[in-house]
Amino acid sequence: MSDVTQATKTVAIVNTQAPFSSAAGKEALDAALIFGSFEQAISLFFIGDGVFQMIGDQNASSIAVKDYLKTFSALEFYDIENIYLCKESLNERNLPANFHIDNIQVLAQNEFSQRLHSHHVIYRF
Amino acid sequence: MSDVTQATKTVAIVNTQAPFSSAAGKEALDAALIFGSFEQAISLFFIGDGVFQMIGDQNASSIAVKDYLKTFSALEFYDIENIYLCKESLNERNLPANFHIDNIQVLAQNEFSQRLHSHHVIYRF
Amino acid sequence: MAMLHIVRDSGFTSNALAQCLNMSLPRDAILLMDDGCYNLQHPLLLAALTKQPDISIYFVSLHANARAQYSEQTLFTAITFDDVLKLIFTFDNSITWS
Amino acid sequence: MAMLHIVRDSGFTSNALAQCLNMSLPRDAILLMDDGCYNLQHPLLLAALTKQPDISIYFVSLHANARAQYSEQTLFTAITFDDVLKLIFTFDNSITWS
Amino acid sequence: MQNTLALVVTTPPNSNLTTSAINLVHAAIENNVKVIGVFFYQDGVLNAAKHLSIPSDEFQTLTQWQQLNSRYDVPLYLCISAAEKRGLTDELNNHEPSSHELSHEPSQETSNIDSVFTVSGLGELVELTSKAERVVQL
Amino acid sequence: MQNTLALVVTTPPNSNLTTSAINLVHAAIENNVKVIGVFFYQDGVLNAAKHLSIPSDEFQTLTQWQQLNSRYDVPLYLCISAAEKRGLTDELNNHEPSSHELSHEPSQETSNIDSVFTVSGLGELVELTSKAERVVQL
Repeated sequence: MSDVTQATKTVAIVNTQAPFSSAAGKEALDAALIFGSFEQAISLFFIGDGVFQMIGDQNASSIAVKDYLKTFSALEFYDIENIYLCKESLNERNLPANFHIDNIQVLAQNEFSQRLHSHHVIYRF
Repeated sequence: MSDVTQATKTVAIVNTQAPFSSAAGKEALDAALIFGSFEQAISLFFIGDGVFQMIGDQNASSIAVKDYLKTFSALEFYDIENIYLCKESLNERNLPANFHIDNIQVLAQNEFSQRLHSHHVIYRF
Repeated sequence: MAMLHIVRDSGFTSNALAQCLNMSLPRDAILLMDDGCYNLQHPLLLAALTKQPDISIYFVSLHANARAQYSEQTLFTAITFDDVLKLIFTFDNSITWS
Repeated sequence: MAMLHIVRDSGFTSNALAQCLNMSLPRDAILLMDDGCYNLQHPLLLAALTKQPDISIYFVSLHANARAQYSEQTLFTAITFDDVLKLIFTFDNSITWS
Repeated sequence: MQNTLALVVTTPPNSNLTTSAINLVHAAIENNVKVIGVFFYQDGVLNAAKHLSIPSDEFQTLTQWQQLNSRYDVPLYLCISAAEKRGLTDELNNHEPSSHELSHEPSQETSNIDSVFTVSGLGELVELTSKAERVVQL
Repeated sequence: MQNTLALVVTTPPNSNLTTSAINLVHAAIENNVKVIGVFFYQDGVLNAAKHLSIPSDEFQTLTQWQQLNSRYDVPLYLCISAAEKRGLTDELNNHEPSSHELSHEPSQETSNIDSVFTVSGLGELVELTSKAERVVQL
């Protein structure tokens, strides 16, 4: 079944956790940026409580968390443009589509899943 | 509101996690036994996935886990006799009332909660 | 005895909120702290307002604001850490759900 | 591509199982490992048998037996670690839900 | 009479949940509530790791615990059995360092536990539980 | 051609989830699958803690990793940035130990990371991801 060559290998990083109480979100972003700096094809996915990482008007410094959310703006610098967010997860949490970075693609669950399936390696955080 | 005297202080240890993947169950039992050895009034509660700690026919050693479940039999030695298990949690998981120690009292949710409320200090694991 | 339920987890990811609501009795209070503030919009908590009208619900406003979480419910009370401390001594006992 | 979903958590405590089922497509397979074996009796997984009849469901029998978890479902396949390894190379990619 | 409080911390130092625990201790001090002790259990024991390296622009959990202890006399009790299972020990070398070593090498280590923490057993939890007017687990 | 596999371990050593990861590596070796590397990230870095003290009748996670490395040449890569945030470091003393100290005190430590782990960065994860035919996160 393996017709994958190294050149075409694509990597997905799936975020499922809220940003502040665990290191998961920051460590996922650290990994994404390294893949980007090595010019690997990398996509970011946000589902479940992971969508809380992307909503606007958060104030990390008010609770003494270093604002790693600001670092998401570096994704653009590494040409990481595939950033997908699950529409159902947003709706379930009654969140508006107000994000702190641009270029987020809000996809319905089925399309979100299809995109995820197209990647060769998937890391979930 | 505080009419609690030291002599009458009762402690509840609430178990909400399954036994093998985290240290929570073992560390809860360690704590319970120490309270028992100091002759403190202590009760054990099992709710949610915590009920998995009490079901019979488990085989910890087959997955290289030290069988701390056997240590539950030491509760009797310390006269810890208040061991409560939530009936709804059992039913939800389709589990029979088959336990690896005796003296477990299976209580309906409301009565389980009433008993829990009667303790002065509550630790949840 | 009246119990203070401290909820520190999102009910969308874990069953901490559901378990807390199952265990709460009429004179109890629920305190949303940390990621517990994500529950301000959780259907189970909103349903509790009608099912258990006697229960008091508080949230740490600092934690909710940091997460851009708000509530239109006037029945939810925004509080500070000083108030948390008062609650701890007002209620007979507490349990932490996380 | 066909995906192997490795579920390592109880769906009674976390939303890992629900999220896995939301993300699974017809040619995928679900592998219950570790505490994931508690899902053998989970209503969401049982419902998936009728909703997504094309999906294959496996469980590590060593892990299920250690937890005294069994299933009457003949559609769930008990496997060993050697089989897990085969699944990893049979499917195009994998995701771990825990 | 002054109210008394004991705290049980079970969250690791790199979590904002631990920041909340520290904030609660500060609130107690400001409100004239006596914190008779903080007991570190489960993953909370990692708070006592001496060599934790948090970038300087992030929240310094260990420094906060040190200040609560030195400035406000808040006792910090570490459950050693839970700590040892997580890589912390106060017996790195099973021999007494000689005076020679001590004079030559002040950083000769016998412990990777920060000295602000009192190495304890679960008996201390029993003690705190029985003495404090209120106990909170964070 | 031999199949190749890389593993990413994110669970701590005192969890049975880590035992499963070790079992999968053994199954790979027995089935002639080459494990080109295990990368330790998130709480998985705690597996590299040198001073972890697990009672002798419990599963010795560290011994298992050591054997996989020494007997079967499975490379073990530790993400140092994740490790440092959890109290692990390979620079306990910021000076070179003198030959005097070395001769006198063999247990003089400069690292609390077990030597079987290769101190690495996230670049190693990129490398493993690109090289292995399959990658599994456990």
